[in-house]
Amino acid sequence: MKYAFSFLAVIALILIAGLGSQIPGMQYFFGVAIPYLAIMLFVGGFVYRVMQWAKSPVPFSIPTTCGQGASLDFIKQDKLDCPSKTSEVVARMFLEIFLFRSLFRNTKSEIHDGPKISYESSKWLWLFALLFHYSFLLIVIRHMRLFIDPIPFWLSAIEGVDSMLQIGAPTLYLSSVALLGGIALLFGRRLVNPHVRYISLNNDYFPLVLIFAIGLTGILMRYFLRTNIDIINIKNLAMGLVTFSPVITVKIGAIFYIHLFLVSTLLAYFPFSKLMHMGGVFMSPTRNMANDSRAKRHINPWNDPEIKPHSYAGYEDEFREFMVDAGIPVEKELSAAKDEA
Amino acid sequence: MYNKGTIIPGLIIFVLFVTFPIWFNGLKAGTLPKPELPPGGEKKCVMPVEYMRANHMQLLNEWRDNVLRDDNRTVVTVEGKKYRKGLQMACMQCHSNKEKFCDNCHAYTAVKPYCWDCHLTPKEAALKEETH
Amino acid sequence: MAVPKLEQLSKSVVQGPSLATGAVPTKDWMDIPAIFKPGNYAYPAKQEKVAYLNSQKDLHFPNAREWSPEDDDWKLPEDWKDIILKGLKERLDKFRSLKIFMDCCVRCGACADKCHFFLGTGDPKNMPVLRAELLRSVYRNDFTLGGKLLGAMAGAREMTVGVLKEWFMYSYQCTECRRCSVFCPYGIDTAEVTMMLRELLHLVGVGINWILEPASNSNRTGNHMGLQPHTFKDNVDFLADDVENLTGVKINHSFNRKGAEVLFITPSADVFAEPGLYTAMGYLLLFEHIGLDYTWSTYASEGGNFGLFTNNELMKKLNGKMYAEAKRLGVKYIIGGECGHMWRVVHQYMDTMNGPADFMEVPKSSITGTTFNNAASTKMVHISEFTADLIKNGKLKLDKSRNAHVKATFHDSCNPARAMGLIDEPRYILDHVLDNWVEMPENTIREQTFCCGSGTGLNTDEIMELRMRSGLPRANAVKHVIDKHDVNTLSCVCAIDRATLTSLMNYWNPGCNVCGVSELVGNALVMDGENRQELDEGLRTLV
Amino acid sequence: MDKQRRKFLKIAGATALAGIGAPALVRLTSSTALASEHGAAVEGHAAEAAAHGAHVEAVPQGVRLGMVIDMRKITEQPELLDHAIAACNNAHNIPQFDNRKSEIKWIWKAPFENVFPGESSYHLAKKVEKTDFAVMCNHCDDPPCVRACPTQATFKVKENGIVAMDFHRCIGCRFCMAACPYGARSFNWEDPRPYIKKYNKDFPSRMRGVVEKCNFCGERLALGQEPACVEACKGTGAMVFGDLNDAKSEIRQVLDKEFTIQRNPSLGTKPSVFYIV
Amino acid sequence: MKLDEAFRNYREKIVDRWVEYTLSTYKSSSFFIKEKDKFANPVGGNTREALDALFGLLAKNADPQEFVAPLEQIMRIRAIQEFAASVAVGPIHAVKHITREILSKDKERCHLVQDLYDFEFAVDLAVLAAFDLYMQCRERLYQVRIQEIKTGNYILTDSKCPTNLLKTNIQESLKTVENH
Repeated sequence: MKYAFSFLAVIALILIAGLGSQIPGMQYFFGVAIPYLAIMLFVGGFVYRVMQWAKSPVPFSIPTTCGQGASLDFIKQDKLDCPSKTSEVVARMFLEIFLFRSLFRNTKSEIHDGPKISYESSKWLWLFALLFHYSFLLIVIRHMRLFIDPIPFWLSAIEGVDSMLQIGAPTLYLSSVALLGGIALLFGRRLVNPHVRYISLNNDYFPLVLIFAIGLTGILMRYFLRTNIDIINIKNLAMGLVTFSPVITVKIGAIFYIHLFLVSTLLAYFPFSKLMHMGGVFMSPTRNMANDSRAKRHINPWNDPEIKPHSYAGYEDEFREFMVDAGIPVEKELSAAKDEA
Repeated sequence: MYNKGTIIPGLIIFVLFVTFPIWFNGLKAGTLPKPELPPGGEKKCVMPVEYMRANHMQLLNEWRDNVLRDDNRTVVTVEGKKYRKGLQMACMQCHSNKEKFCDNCHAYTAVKPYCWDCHLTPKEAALKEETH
Repeated sequence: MAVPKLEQLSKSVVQGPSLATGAVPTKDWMDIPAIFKPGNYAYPAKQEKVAYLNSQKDLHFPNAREWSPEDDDWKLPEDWKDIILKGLKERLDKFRSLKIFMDCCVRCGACADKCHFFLGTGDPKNMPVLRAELLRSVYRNDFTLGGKLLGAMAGAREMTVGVLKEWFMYSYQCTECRRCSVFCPYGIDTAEVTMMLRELLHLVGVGINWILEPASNSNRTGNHMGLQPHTFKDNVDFLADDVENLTGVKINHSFNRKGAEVLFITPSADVFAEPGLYTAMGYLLLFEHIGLDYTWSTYASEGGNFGLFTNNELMKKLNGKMYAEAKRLGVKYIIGGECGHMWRVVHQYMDTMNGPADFMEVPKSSITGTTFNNAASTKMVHISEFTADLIKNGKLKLDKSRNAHVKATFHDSCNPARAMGLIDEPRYILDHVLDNWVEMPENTIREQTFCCGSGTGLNTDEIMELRMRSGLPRANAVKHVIDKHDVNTLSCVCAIDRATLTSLMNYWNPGCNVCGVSELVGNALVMDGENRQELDEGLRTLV
Repeated sequence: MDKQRRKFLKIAGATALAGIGAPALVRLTSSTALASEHGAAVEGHAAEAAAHGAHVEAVPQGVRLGMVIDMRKITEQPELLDHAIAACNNAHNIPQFDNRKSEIKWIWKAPFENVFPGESSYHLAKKVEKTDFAVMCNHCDDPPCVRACPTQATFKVKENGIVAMDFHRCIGCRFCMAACPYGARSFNWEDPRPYIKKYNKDFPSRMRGVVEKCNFCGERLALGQEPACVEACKGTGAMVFGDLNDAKSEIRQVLDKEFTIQRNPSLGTKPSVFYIV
Repeated sequence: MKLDEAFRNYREKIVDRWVEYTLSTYKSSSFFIKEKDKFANPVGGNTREALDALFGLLAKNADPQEFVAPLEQIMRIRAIQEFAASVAVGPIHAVKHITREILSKDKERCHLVQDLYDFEFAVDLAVLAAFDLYMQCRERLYQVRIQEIKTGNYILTDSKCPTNLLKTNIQESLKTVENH
């Protein structure tokens, strides 16, 4: 029961923060020390991991071509799926990163009487993934309101759009609903779909459960467990953190520390887990290279020029007699070769 | 390290994005907003201060439903003074300066309540009373 | 009451419990060992072949020995584990792709049902994601912080002989066709993973004969078949004679001729094995038709490159002959015949490994005047590009009715489709040499094409069942167009396809021929001064 | 009973035209029968009608607020209606637009043939023809707008039968406007604030994109006051407001005494506003 | 003719169970069962198609000759998968048990179970035919192997020393190719 372990782990984290933050003096630990540590691990770890990747070269040009490449004038190139210029690569990567194009590619065929085949797309995974990632991004951006002052126009605009439906007070964020919905579906898929369940590891369930718990604690804090949740105090702490002058002067509800601790865990966990796909998606050589390897020479830094083919001279030496017999031109005539020998 | 030309700028953009609050604020934490207390000198609100700080929006919502939907328009009494439930009719009676009382904190936390789309601040209300 | 009886029905009384478990495996995949039985593995490489390769300069094929996958003891070198882990470290440092693919997979499952091996066998370890996990679990254990700290919790596991055996089993149940990569949101390419697995296995002397023997042949004689120069020449001469018999046209071809404009290289299977040799006859007719100044080479007589299926060094060494020969003969550019993995090497690796080819000129067709800018650096043009250009410029006299016996469909070979983007050129040619031809279902062609099931050196007969299983998705799609459109010919641009699809069709869809696109071109060409016999089966007609 | 039959035929024709099937016809006619029964009761058969009505629907319970507009009084003093409208505008911060499209109407004036399109206006009494009728939301007992509202922004107050609106919830879909057969609802096409002449600081304004209508002065009733329009006509009896279910109320006295008509009763919405013509 | 009607009514249910049972002999059975796209799931798709057709034939007591087409569709697949012959053929039997079970659960029709003799006999014939087809497929597979050797592919691996081969083996095998 791999997913059960993830639940236990997250419950343990919640207990640690919930109880720990109530011990006098520990607020500073949970409110300041842990977040600092987490963000340092996140940024440092992320940069470190990307640098580690960058240390290895891309020896060969190996784009996966998903359409017709650039060739003759009258053959139409599929510029997005088989890019040959940097601009086309950028377009391909953009669609890949922002619209998850590869996941969108799934098609299913159905045979009808006739027999006729029709195609429909099977795009649930794509939809859930898109929903989840975009709401996550929106939520991260939205939280910036707690970290910056004065708040720029665009941030208020995002906030406004996200709470467009004006449901309840404080207003319900659409992104919160989308995040929990998306994550529940991604999680449910891992449980219900037998082959996805079979390939899933602990480290697939854990981030899902963790992010779900983060969303849930956030919602609880915003709408339900409001005791000692005064956003002014919370922003004061957040602003203190980003201006390196953290202060905790007032009592803040335990739910806030739980939320913060879970976020810190996620940040610290991020660079050392599969969540690094956030950086990796930019660096995948099968996607971020132009299919121009015949038009432009790609350089492999560790290419060993000393590796030479079995030489023609050696080949001719071995088979000269037969070659001459068969009338195949040779570099050295039989007699000359013999003379040399 | 290979592909420095794209990876390093990429990482810089990433770090700038993550540390956005730090350089945006320029290490200035800004001043903590302090809502102005009622100019009329009232000391007591319908609920304790701590509760109001955290829950005023929920209280207003509750009132709204009481008044509009449940036909429960009971009057609130604070220190002997009676108020009809309602933003304009109760809250703004004491906290008559919306800019200094409400907006102060709301602007600080990017909360844009849609109350004022319809409800009139005392200032607005006064504006068109005079012209008449 | 009825259920237990039904369960008994699915158990073999004679052989004991079969692989058919009757359910999704309840055990975790890490706990299911790979079991080798006759028919599910390709024979290990012969000792002398490994020793020969190891004796070559720059090559490293240690631990040549007699061994069998069925034995418990694979006679691995004592420090095999160190060798593997060191090899893995070295490759992580050499290939960014490997690092990224090890780190980024989120196990979303998008690839799971895209692999023809999985679709044909139902073995979960044939899901691309799990195939990669076989390596990833070891990588996590020894190269990541999470794996070191949390072990199995983080999906890590110790490198053991059992894991090694699993690697052998599943890296040779992958044809590096890249179909999974198309659907992966990060473009994770199982082909890259499989290549690394195979490289690592070679470090401890674990390889299969069907790859290493052709590779050593190729190194020595220039081609997989081990054909020596005169034999190779004889074969081509035979084909030229056949062409003359059939069409009355004398073919002028030459070998190792210095000063020719073009060097022509094609997989040796085309000049030797059926049905590839009809394709070769097609080449001969085509070049004769346009009067191309070209030469064959006996030294670089192999387009294919089994080095791709072993390791980088061997791939480079084998490939080097193409440029070496082009330079020696002083040709202006190279034309390459129809082949899948050959073109993967030529397109994505050759210039990088053995270039720059500055002793040649940017390919420019002397017949049409077209400059092939897409091959400006590599200086090697695909025969389909070359032919399509000829057709476009009206340089070929074609009579579609000569292909009246053919009702074709087109199989996109994995490498041209997914590693090169050569998809529409062959179709353009087919449009001009056939009256009509049909496409197979949309999710089985172009970049979504299903592999023949026997690529990457797996077309050996000891694993025939396995090949039939993995080829089922392809054969199934062919069957659909056979039933619906009476298709009788499966055309392709790949020599391995021509060999393996023939067997595949023989089993699944008897009566369906396999041919190269150039064979169909050869069929349709109206030659000057021809004295053509009644060829109701085109170049295949027996006279 | 000639009159009743005529009505029945008319409805049958209307429903046939509308293509509504038989069951709907039965339902509609039975409820109209009730409405005409009401009319009959006004004609002086009160006891009989009450007994009759009890068969058709449950005995009315609780408070149901309604209004009688005595057009005879308004014809005599047309300025009464202007006062009533002005009072309403002031009380509810209703904007005054110049163009008709943007117009916001809670209580407004309309000619007889528009108010009672079902009645014949052939050879109408000259005084009726020339008088503007006071029109407002009918606060129907069975309001179609409430059924149409997807967010329950429009709802029926259980305690007093007012068809009320919660502007906070209105999403501006305008389904209610389509549903209301009396055109009693207005949509804020523009921001109303610049067009409000004078603010009532105890009442909110509305924002762009919200539908609004007469609320029977729910906020004034809570303070024990009469609706603004009724107050504006105080002492004239032009507008009488009260509980339709209270037999002793002033409005019932008027209804029992006078012949009244309702707007388009055949639709079965059971309006709460009655007219003495 | 009541049995006919029962077959018609229960066809979908019986075939579903039968397909499910047949596919459950695979490791990733759930994928094979769930995925309905015939091209994305050839094993499941063909099994479903063939069993449905076969059931139609069995139920109407068709000429056993007609069993061949659908049976071949299945046996061709199962013959090359890692099944013992008995397991490869076994699921064809299963329809007997499934039909009995489903009919006996229906109170109104449980008496029909006694009339199943003809149907079950037809199933037995189908199983026997399946054995034949299984063997034919295996035979075919060996033919394919031999064919491959004949076409010359084996030279890739079974050449010994190229120089030795030169004069003897290759020339001989060349001739076989030419003759072929």
